[in-house]
Amino acid sequence: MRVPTAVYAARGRQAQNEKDVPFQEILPLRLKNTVSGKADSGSDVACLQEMGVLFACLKDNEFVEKYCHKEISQFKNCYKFYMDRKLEAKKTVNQGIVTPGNNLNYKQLNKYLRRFPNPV
Amino acid sequence: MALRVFGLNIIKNNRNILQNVGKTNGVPTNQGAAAALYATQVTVEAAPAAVQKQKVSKAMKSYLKRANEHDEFMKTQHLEFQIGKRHLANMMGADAETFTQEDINEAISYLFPSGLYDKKARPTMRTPDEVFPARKAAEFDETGRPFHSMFYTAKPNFFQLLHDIVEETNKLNDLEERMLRRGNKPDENQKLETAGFQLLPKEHLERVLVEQIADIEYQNFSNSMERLIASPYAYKSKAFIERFLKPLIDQSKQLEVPKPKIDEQGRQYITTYECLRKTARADVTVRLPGTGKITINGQDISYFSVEQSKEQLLFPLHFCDMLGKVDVEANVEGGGTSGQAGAIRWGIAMSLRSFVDQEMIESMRLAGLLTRDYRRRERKKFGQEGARRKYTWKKR
Amino acid sequence: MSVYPQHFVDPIINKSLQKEKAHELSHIPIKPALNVSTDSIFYGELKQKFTNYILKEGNSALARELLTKTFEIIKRTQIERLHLAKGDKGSIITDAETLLINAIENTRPLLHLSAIKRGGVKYQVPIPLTEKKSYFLAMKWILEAAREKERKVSLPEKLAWEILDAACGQGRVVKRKDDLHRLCESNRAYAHYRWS
Amino acid sequence: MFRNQLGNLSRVSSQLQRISRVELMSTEVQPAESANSVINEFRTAVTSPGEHSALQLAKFYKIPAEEKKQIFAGGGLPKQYEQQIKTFTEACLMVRQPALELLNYIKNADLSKPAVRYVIYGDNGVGKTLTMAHVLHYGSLNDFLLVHVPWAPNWTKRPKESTNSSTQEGFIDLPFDAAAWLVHFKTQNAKLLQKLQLKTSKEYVWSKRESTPAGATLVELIEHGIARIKYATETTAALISELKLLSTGGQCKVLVAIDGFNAFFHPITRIFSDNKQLVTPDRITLTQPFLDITKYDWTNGICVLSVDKIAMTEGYMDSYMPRYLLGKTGFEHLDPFVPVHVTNYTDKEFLSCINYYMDRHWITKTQPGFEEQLKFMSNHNPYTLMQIVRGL
Repeated sequence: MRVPTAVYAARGRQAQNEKDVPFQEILPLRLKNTVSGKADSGSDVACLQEMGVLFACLKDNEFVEKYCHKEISQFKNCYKFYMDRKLEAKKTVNQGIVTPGNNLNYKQLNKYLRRFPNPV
Repeated sequence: MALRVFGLNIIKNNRNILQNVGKTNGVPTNQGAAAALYATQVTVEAAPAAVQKQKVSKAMKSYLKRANEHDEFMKTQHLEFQIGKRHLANMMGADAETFTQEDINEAISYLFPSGLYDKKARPTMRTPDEVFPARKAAEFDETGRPFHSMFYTAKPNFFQLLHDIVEETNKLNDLEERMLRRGNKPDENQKLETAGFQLLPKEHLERVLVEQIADIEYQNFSNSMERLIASPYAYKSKAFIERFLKPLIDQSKQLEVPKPKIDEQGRQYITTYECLRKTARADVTVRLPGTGKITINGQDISYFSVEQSKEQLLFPLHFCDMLGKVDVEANVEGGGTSGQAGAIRWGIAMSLRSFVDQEMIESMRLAGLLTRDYRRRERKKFGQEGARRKYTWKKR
Repeated sequence: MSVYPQHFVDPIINKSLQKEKAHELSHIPIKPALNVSTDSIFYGELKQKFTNYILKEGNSALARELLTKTFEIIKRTQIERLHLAKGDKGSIITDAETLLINAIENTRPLLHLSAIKRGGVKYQVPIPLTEKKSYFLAMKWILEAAREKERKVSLPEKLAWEILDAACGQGRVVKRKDDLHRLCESNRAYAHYRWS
Repeated sequence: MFRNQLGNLSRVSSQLQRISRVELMSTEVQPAESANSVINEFRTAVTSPGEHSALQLAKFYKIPAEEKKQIFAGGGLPKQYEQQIKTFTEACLMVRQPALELLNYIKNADLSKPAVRYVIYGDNGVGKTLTMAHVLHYGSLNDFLLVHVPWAPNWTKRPKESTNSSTQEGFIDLPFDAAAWLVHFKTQNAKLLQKLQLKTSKEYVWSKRESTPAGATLVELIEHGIARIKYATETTAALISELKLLSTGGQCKVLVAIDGFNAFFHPITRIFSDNKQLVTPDRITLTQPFLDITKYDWTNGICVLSVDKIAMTEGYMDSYMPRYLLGKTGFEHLDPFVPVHVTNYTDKEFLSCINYYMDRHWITKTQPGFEEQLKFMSNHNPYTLMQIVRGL
């Protein structure tokens, strides 16, 4: 429920008078035509979990690889999968090419926002 | 209202004149598959002279002037072409009336023989329509109102094309929806065969649409075309897709295989001349019922002291399992050991083609044995010690 | 192979591999085969790469000769062991190329440390290795170990000893790999600093 | 039947002209080899070269260790072949056509006639030294006195130490090489010298205080040469002249075997005389005795020599033919000699060699069709095959 300004009058300062101090629009009062990519990137540190498991196994087998083949292959596959996905994204998603049906990353969004910019 | 009616029929007869003229001229490029199915007609005829002096817009006036100049130019070109054709017919002693385009080509290649590698670069004499690029017909009537709804996108044909593609894709998606609801699958054996085809390259598409396209627009075109082709019911709109697919040359049938000749002892043999690699040049003869003997410039395989070069000669023979069955004679000069070995290897591979079946030729091609190795020594540049090496940096 | 346009494809020497790709490559032109690659018994993918690492100043004939001598010494030692071995004669491999491959498999590292600057401080962060890089590191270490020798010992001899050691899991190169793994393990805490 | 075939062959070899060579063509079918003498298709159990015949062609036979030690201690097999013997833990030689041909000549040679000289020639790496080794093995088993120079170019190319000869003026003396050769001769013929008890015919005065009396045994002469290295070359000269006299006297049979004989006729050697000039071979004291033993002025002996392209290659030798390698003087020196051509492997020999390598675990890559590849790469040449197979 909005409190009327007159209530604060008793306690002191009067609100500015529009005519004396005209409102200046320092920062544009509208949304930008682009979306920032900071939120998307995040720290894409891959296979942290597998690396931890691998180190644990190596530690208790004194770094003899014969005993932790499973962890090693898991770690390798995870990294390989990560690199493939990154490469594939580089070709399609990061170029802004839209594949219908899944959500868009910031580059694809910007492509459309540029086509329908906010009215000035 | 009368004016409007009058204006309309001018436009109508203007259009049907343009249409029928457009049809006769047809699309200039022979391999371009696009027929005159577009909304805007592609023609070079100007508006008929019988247009009364109406309130003609400035744009139309300037267009008419340009169109008339173009007509004059084309008319003179046609005249000159006819006269030239008659002269040529007389020169060649043939009858001028029945002198077809093939006869002209033969006469020109006879009178002006040229060894240029590229056929397009050789002297030719073709009709003016083929030589001079087609110009767009009037895109607006004399009051200045454009015919095409997408005129103001500056590339009406191109965006019309994109519109058609999306329309086709939506049509196929609805069809797929209906088929799924009814639960039957797309017909497998009618599946569109895209392995041997490639989308029209950019400059080719520009010639078809008679409009200049930007790279990004061409990218959009190929993305949407690929999505259309990828849909399971693509074979339904096969006609539409075929118009934008260019057949790739089938690599395996590319070079015709020479027939082996018979030598005096009755053995089949093939000689491949001009086997080149780096600066080496070799002539290689392969004789079929042989014992695996190899002679290079009169010496046996020990002509090559480097083991890697001997291995190179072994590669094609072992690949086609002809090691003990074929005799090879090669005389090679110029170049170094690896250049000469590469030349002979290529020679042996090319000669073996006539002794092995088609499937082995294809696997030899996939192994890279039949491709000529163009790599040459990179030239030395001034200001550098060699092709790449720079002079040592001296402080003082 | 910069002479060839973009759409040319690398050749495939192995016949079984060819069968899989035959259909899609039937319309695509193929680059020529290198003058090093053949399909004979003298050619091995890893062997060729190892020869290239031995190569100095473009003298590929010498590099190849050194590797042949190394294989010869490996074979001689293995055959002598074979004759001396009383019991299990089967376990001794006399094929030098398989021994080289085993040696490289045993010395391939999984991850490596790379310095990443975070807040003005350089941290040694363990990063996983791609397959190509791990093969390269294994071969480079073996060669480095072989080149740390006195003058009177020949390279093939020392290389042969290194390969034999590495193939059966001991020796300097395997130790170097384990040290790297230990170091990575000790820096485990900084793992999430990657690509800050 | 076997007997009479040998008979007519000896008649042929006696009026043997210079060039005519008899191809050993066994027309009738030989009796099948007895079961125990064939181990498998590339080995034979017949270890004594005397009985080798066309049946054992292209098969490996084993030389017993002590015989190998006795004959080839001082050299005679190529260095790489020695290494291979050590790795394969057995000394095996392949029975080949030129060796059989030579053995056949020697068996049928009429020792009363002057010594016949056989010259082995062929391309690089075809097996000349191994053919000579095969003959040497035969010689030592059939109590021939072996006068064997393992590799003549050693003396002219890399002498151990060269001094001026005290007796002949302007000549070069190779005392160490001579002493080494005497040791080699002693080891090879130790048993035979013991048995025959050969005596020196005349008295040799080395210096004022030393001399060997007339009736001394050859062994003493050799011992003296080895002890007093200064006079080693004269002792070899004396020994060889004694051998010639004894063999013409019929007391012993002599087999001379010199590998790389054309080194003695090469225009220059690598030895510098005092006035810094390259010495010609005939001015080396050690070559003199070996030149006159290869003359035909003595009997009851056989000379087997080999000429080699790589013997003295100061320049590039463009052919391996004896006339070219020996030069004019060498050719006239050896004039009535029987050339024996050694060629590359035949297909049968090639396959048996590969089987032998596989049996000794030396070839481990046996994908199908590898023989064809090896045949193509090595061009049937034994040496190149050995070089290629090292890396497999």
